[in-house]
Amino acid sequence: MTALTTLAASVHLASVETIIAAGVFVVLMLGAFRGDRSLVPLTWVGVGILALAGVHLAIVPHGGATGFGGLYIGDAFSTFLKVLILAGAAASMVLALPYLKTTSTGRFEYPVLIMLSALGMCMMVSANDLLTLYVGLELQSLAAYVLAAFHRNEAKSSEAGLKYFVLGALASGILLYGISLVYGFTGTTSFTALHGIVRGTATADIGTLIGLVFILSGLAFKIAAVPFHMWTPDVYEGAPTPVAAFFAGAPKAAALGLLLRVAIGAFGGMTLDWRQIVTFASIASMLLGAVGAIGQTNVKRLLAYSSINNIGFALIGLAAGSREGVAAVLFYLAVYLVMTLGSFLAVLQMRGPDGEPVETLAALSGLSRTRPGLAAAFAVFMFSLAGIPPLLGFWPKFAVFQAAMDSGLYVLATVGVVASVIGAYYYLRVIKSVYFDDPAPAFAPTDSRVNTGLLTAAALFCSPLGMLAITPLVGAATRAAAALL
Amino acid sequence: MIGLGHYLAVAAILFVIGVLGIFINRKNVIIILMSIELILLAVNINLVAFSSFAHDLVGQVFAMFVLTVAAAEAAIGLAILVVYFRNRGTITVDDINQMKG
Amino acid sequence: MTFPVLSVLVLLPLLGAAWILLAPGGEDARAANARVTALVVTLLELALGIALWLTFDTSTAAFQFVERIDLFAPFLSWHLGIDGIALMLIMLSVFLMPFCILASWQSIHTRVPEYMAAFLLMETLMLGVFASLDLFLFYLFFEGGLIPMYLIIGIWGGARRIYASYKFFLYTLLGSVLMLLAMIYMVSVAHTTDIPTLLTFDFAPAAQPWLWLAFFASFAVKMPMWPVHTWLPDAHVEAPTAGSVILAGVLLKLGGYGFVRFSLPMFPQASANLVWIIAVLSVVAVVYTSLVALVQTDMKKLIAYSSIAHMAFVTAGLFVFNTQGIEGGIVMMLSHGLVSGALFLCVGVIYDRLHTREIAAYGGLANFMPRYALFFLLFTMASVGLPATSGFVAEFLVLLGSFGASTWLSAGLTMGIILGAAYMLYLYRRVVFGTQERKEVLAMPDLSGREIAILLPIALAVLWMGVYPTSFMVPLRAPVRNLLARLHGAAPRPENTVVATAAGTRIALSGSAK
Amino acid sequence: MIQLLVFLPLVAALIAGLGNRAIGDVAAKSITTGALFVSAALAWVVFAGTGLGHDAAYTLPVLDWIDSGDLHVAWAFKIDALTSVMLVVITTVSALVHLYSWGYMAEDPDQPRFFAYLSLFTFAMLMLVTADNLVQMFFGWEGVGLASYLLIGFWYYKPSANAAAIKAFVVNRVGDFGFSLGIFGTFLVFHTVRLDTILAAAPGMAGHHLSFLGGQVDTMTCLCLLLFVGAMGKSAQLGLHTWLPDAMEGPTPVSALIHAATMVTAGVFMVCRLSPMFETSATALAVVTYVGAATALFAATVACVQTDIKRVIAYSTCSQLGYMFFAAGSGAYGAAMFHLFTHAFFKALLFLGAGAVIHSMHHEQDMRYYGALRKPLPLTFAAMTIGTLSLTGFFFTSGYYSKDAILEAAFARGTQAGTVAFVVGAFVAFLTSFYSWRLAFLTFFGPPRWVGSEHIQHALHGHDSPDADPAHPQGTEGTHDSDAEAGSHAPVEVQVPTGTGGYHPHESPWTMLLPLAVLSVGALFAGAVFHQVFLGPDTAGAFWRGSAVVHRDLAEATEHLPLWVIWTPAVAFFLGLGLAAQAYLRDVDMPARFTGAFHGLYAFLVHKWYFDELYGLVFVRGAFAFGRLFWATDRNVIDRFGPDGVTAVVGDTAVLAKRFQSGYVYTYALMMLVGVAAAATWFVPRMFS
Amino acid sequence: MIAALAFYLFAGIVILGAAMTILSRNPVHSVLWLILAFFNAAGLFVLLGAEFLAMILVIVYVGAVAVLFLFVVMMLDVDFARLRAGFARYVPFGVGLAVVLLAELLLVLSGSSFGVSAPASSHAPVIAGLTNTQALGSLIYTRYVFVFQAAGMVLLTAMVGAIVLTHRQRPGIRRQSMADQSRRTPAQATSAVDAARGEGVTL
Repeated sequence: MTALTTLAASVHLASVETIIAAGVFVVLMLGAFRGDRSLVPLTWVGVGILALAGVHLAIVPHGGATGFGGLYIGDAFSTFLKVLILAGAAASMVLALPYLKTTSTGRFEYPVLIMLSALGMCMMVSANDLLTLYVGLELQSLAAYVLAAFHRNEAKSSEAGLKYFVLGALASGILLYGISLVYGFTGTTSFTALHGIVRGTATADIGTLIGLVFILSGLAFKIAAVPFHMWTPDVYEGAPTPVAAFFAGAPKAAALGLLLRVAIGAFGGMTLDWRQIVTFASIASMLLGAVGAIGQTNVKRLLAYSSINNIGFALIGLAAGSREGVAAVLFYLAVYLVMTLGSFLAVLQMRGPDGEPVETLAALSGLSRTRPGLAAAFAVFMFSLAGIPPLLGFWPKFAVFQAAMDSGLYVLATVGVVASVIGAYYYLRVIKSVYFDDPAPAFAPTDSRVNTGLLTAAALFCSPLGMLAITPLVGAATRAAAALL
Repeated sequence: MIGLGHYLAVAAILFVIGVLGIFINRKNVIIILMSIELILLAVNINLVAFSSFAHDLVGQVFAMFVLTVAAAEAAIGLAILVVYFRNRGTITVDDINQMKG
Repeated sequence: MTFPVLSVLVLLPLLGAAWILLAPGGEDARAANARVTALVVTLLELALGIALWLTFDTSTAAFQFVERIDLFAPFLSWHLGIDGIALMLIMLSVFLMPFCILASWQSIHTRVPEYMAAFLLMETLMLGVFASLDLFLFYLFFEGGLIPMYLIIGIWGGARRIYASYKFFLYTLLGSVLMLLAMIYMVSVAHTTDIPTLLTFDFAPAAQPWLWLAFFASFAVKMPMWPVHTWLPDAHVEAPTAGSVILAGVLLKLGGYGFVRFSLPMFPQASANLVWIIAVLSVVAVVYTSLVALVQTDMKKLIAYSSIAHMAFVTAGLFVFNTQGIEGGIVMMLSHGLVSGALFLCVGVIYDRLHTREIAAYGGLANFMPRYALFFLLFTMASVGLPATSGFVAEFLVLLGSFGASTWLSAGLTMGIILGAAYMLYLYRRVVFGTQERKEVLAMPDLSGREIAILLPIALAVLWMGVYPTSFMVPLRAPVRNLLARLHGAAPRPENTVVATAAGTRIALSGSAK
Repeated sequence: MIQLLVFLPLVAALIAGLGNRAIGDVAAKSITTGALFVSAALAWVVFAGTGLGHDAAYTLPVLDWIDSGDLHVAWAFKIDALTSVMLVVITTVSALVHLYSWGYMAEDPDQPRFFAYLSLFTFAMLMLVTADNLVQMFFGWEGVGLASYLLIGFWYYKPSANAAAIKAFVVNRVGDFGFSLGIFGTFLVFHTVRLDTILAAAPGMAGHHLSFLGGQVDTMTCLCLLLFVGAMGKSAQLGLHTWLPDAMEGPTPVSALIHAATMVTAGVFMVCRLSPMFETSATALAVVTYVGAATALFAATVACVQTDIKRVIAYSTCSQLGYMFFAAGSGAYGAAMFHLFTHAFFKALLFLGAGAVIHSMHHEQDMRYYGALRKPLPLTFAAMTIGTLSLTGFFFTSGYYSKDAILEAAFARGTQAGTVAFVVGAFVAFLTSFYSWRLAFLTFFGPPRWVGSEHIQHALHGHDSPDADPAHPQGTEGTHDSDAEAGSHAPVEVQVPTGTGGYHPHESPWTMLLPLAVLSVGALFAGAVFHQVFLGPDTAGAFWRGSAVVHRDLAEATEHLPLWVIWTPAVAFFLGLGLAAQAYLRDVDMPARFTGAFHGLYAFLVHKWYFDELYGLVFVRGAFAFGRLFWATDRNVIDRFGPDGVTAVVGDTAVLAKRFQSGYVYTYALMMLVGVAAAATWFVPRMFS
Repeated sequence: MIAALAFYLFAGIVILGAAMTILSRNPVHSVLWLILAFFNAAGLFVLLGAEFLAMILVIVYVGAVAVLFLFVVMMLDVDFARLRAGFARYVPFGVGLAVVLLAELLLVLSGSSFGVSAPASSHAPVIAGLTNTQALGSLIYTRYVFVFQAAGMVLLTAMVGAIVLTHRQRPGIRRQSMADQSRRTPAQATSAVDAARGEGVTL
């Protein structure tokens, strides 16, 4: 009886995952019987399920309660990230519809796989044990590999899937090896226990440290931090655009959340050690992301480098290792999610006369003449990603720099701002194409009210108006950070 | 007597071989997939060894899940490989660079 | 609650811009609407500015018309307020804006609504900079100004506009992000973003040089000081006329304003210790850029280089740590704002007619454009600092102040005055004097009513400031006194110390006086 | 009254200038000329009161100007004897020049502008002399510079005029460099720019030291010398004189007004005005003396070989200014001012006379193409002769009194500088006599040589009707190009063909002759009338009343000089006259023989001691060379290693990064391995610690 | 002693198999080497007392995964002749790096104290009297039920993924439709033909 009560409590704690898992079956069954024609209703069913799970977020305890024998934790931190994940996943499902319809990829498995991935991500951010972490991560990744190759008649798409898979599996291997070392050297896989053990030791045990290095490397792959970033441009370019949008958003949030959980939650006692790695990865990501983007002619590749670049900035907050730093990272993630989804939404609007996707930067030339609204949206997203005030994208950068300065990481912060200038260069290139150049042939008009609405909402959010969201967002991020630290 | 270190050494060697296997050959993607299996095997040996010497079953539980996931991974990997092959008619590693730069 | 005049001042152009962008109608109707709206808004702003000036209390250094809403406490408040220095710079901005709009009335015919909206946005941001009393609010406005200017140069600029716009954007961005870090540090130490509080906060002497240098990076680029000046000639040359006017007239002043508002009062020790950087760079800039200006073949480039030289006077003046220098520096900002703005407008006038900025293409304008020649002459003379023009008052005060600080500085800057006369007169000679044979040049009509309406008020202002600068200097007195009090004790030892004799007359004695 | 006196020309200038073609030539001319005559009348009233009468000196504040910290500058008029002398000179000459210009500029299409400039100049000059503080003096200083610039460049379509105008402005700026530094130093030392306070406090500062450009220097010497640099610029003293001859590109009335009577004497005025300051520094006075003497000598030597009538007079002016300076340097401020006063009359007279000749000769300025003009131009000849007599110091003319006073004062001073100045001055007096008479003989005597003149030919064949000219402004004045200097390189004293070419010069209209008459009176009698007032040992103190330092002992010493000193100027006069008569009336081949024999010396003089060449090389070419160098530096150094360089590096890195992103899975995997291994290696040393 | 011998035997073959897996030119051989390695790894597991995992390894890996590999290798029908031999340019560097990494790992593993001496932190100690299989089973279905379910989702993902990627609707293929089969009536399937005797019918 007691066991059942405990189990029931745990299931209640994990009701988000439960709902999504159940939802997966619902959609899968409906899809299996109704076929691909019902993609649109199924997508909305999936969105509804994610929304339902989101509603449950408000109901389930998030005061730091653990469940399933300590494998699972529901706290403000996981809740914050789950909101991002669910929103990102839901948006990725919706924004894909026009694309799926026009590119013969309109199959009902798309929402299913997104939901499975979301399920994995939710597990990741709620992980309180290396095992949960691993399985969640794999669940997310496997779905993602499939999604990358989703456009199976397209060579680029399958190449993206293949690259993503091979390297992802290697990363998993590295991660697992690290896990095994940590397990061996500490005797436990539980974060709670690890936290106690690591804090207890005066100087970090070298074995644990090497294990941590491997774990961080594995996770760095998921967030595409340099030098584990190289898959990103290829996969973003090859994967169907909505999938790339999905990759750039929710999984980044989940993986970075996981990284925070591991680095600060479990290995908070070793901050001084892993800070060096994170600092390096941060600097390298910022610089390489910026530099790599400069020569790009494909908008999706450019956005891939942009995501590398942005992760570098987010890592500054992690390197700070403080509560402010964590809050800054979470704030960064929230804003970044909107910016990147918005950017991809804008890219999805780029369609040739026959509705086929167009991805070259050159096609954006003179967009401000042919599609002023879309051009303005591009400008907002680019300036925002570049972190130019007063656009919203400035504030998360500001927050991570502030955290770094508070932690005394002056050099890192300085390198960061310099990198932000280099980064601004390629964002300006996009704006230059859009505003300064002579018009290229106009894109086919959009036929999706929903996407237009989403795009407008994202642009408004990233505009200075979005500053209204700062207070609640930062508040929530700070509470979430407090749960971790 | 054979100690924990011996098993770990074997696992470490296997791990490195697996990693090497990923970038040492330019021939066949399938070999890369097999290398991944080797890496996972190394991990499993580690986990089981630790588990056994610590008299703690968590490692073995972990290893079991790793096996499970690895199986799923292999399935998906092969599926992607098949799709790729259908598109390109080749699985030569050297040819997989349509996207670069 | 009193009337939030500063908020209205800052936000009104934004509303105007929104209306311009959202207004319905065909292309021509929207363009017409944009022009009229922009003009009305900028004139309203001017009226508001005048009202502000008239009601301003010049007897105190305290910030006035203060408004405060804690938007995103603790790191950003909508906190506005002005002192005399800010007031005068606001006046400069609102004064120049209508002329920018008028100057673009006909010369801009593509994407008029966007253009006018960009200018109004620009105005909001500029005024915001001067009116901000919150550190990060200031930064927001300061940095935000890059966006409209980038678009203005990039969309409506000349042939190399892309290069120029990039250079402008990235150069200034690099400077300001370093300042941002310093600001973050300051806030983390002082626990406030409130500028009035920070003005009296004593930062650790060890941290001051770094903070000072970070701010310097931003303001030096913005000014621009040698050797980080190279973006300016490019930006000026490529920008449309009104863009150049705003760039030279107001945007460059942001750097000077920053020095007065931040560097000097917040880091007095560092300012005193690092003043040699400013002095050396200023002197080099004056001589160097003046010589470069001498050999220019492009009118705008020449004036751009002269701007750099003049802004070097500003920096030199602000950092001599005496009343004349600082007031002179500020007056120089005002004067240069008017004069260089007017000079760019003058260039614009003939550019609109002939569509070239090559000096060699002109000549002999005095013969068939006498009114133009007169205005151009006046502004040229103001630029070279002829007494009774605003330029003289500014240069004189700066040089006078600098003499006490360092005779080397003073002598170096005075060299610039000589060269200034040379290149400006050389320009004037080549454009206005001489003979003209080419038909298309000879066909150029003299100033139109609209153009006179643009240039005349500026000319009057230049003369007013030259003959009776007291009107403009009265508001500066209290803030400058306050600033000097703040700097007291930190100021570097002047080259010549001054002591009072027993007789009560104050005379100067050197260290080796008997 | 003073306000009216000073501002009337400004108002007139504004009306004429802004009204320009709208109000028409006659209105503009009438307004400006009328205003000037009113001003002149007022000036004589002031002179009668404050100078000759016994009205106290006073200061009349008008408006606050610059008020910053302890700096208080106001627009104010300081009226004392010194000022009143200057007021008289300025307004009188200016009024006459205005009148003269009615005739001289009658054919010019831009008359309103010309008169506006003239009046504007007068206003600035009045502001200069009435300044009660150094800054206002500087205002006037620069204001006259501007007017001078505008007037020299009045014929803006002439490249030479433009070049001369810029040169005048820029060289004056160099002088102002010193002046302004002097003002700054003065303010630093005295904490005020008000003349009264400064002059009162100046003696107390003697012996103090000041740090200037890294060295400790005597305060007053430093300040005086800096201020004197300003005076050198404005008064065309050696080193900063190069603009004055070129300024002859301007219309001749301008030369008379600005470059003879008023503006160029501003430096002398300044030194006299600041005489209490200069008195505190013997070094400064010595420098002033030497510079003055050197200038006098230099200019006189060059004047001997010039062929352009206006340039001869210009160098003469330069030379006379040297006199004034060494007078001032000798402490004889009264003598300096007196020479200034008389010089204004006879030099203006000479210029206007020359203008009349030029006018008659259809803008031919080269004396070689003159000759025999005394017959067709008797009145002009008379006026010019009077001017020449006065300039050369013929007995009892104005110049006689003032020049004698200067030479005597220099000798009486007894210092080394004074003695040198006396010797030089005496020699220069000889040269003055020579070149002045040379001018007179070449112009008015000998056979007519008009046929060789292009201007005359032009007038005879090209444009018979002078009325046709305005449409084509080129014809208004000579095309002598100061840049080309073509005439100077060929032997100047070549024989040109003689003959009238059928040309008939006419005497000028009354508007031109009337001023000549008035000035002739001044040139003849001003010295006799006023020399006792200005210079007398007993009367001078009462006249100047402290507005300039008067050394009573010096004045008395001049009464008791050796006889040879007193007779020296007269001897010099006759020697010069005799030589000129010999060379240009009797033995007309002598100049050619002379130039052949002393070719080096001749070339040196013709090239004006090579100052222009030197400056052109060092400053003009130097500035342009450095300008180009720095401009290239902007692009090739600053941009290349700055923004463009960074961009290029970033771009190259981008290319590298792009290439490294090879697309191959194994590259990516290797990179990951590198990452892991590097991180692990980073921590491995930890094991051994 | 025997245990030691067995260890070295198994370990040696595992390493050999692994090495040959990545070095064989023929992918089929590679798979076979891999299978060998797995078998011997299972042997190591047995030595470590993890019998259940050893069995799983053999059954799942050798029985399913490795065979799947073999199947795919055969199915893709890769033209082996076309596969270029040789290594990438920077393989020496890569190998060097790998060796360094290996050395570091061995260094770390040999010199440190393991957390095995901290049984207090153990969540799942080995319980005396239970077989390995029983012990694992009792853990998986209780404490690790959440992960167990999640693993199920992973497998589901793999299934969905594999299907969505590789399953093709071939136009020429007839599929069984049970509903159609059930609905089929004799009238549809048969027709009564009045056949003339000795002449047959033409259908």
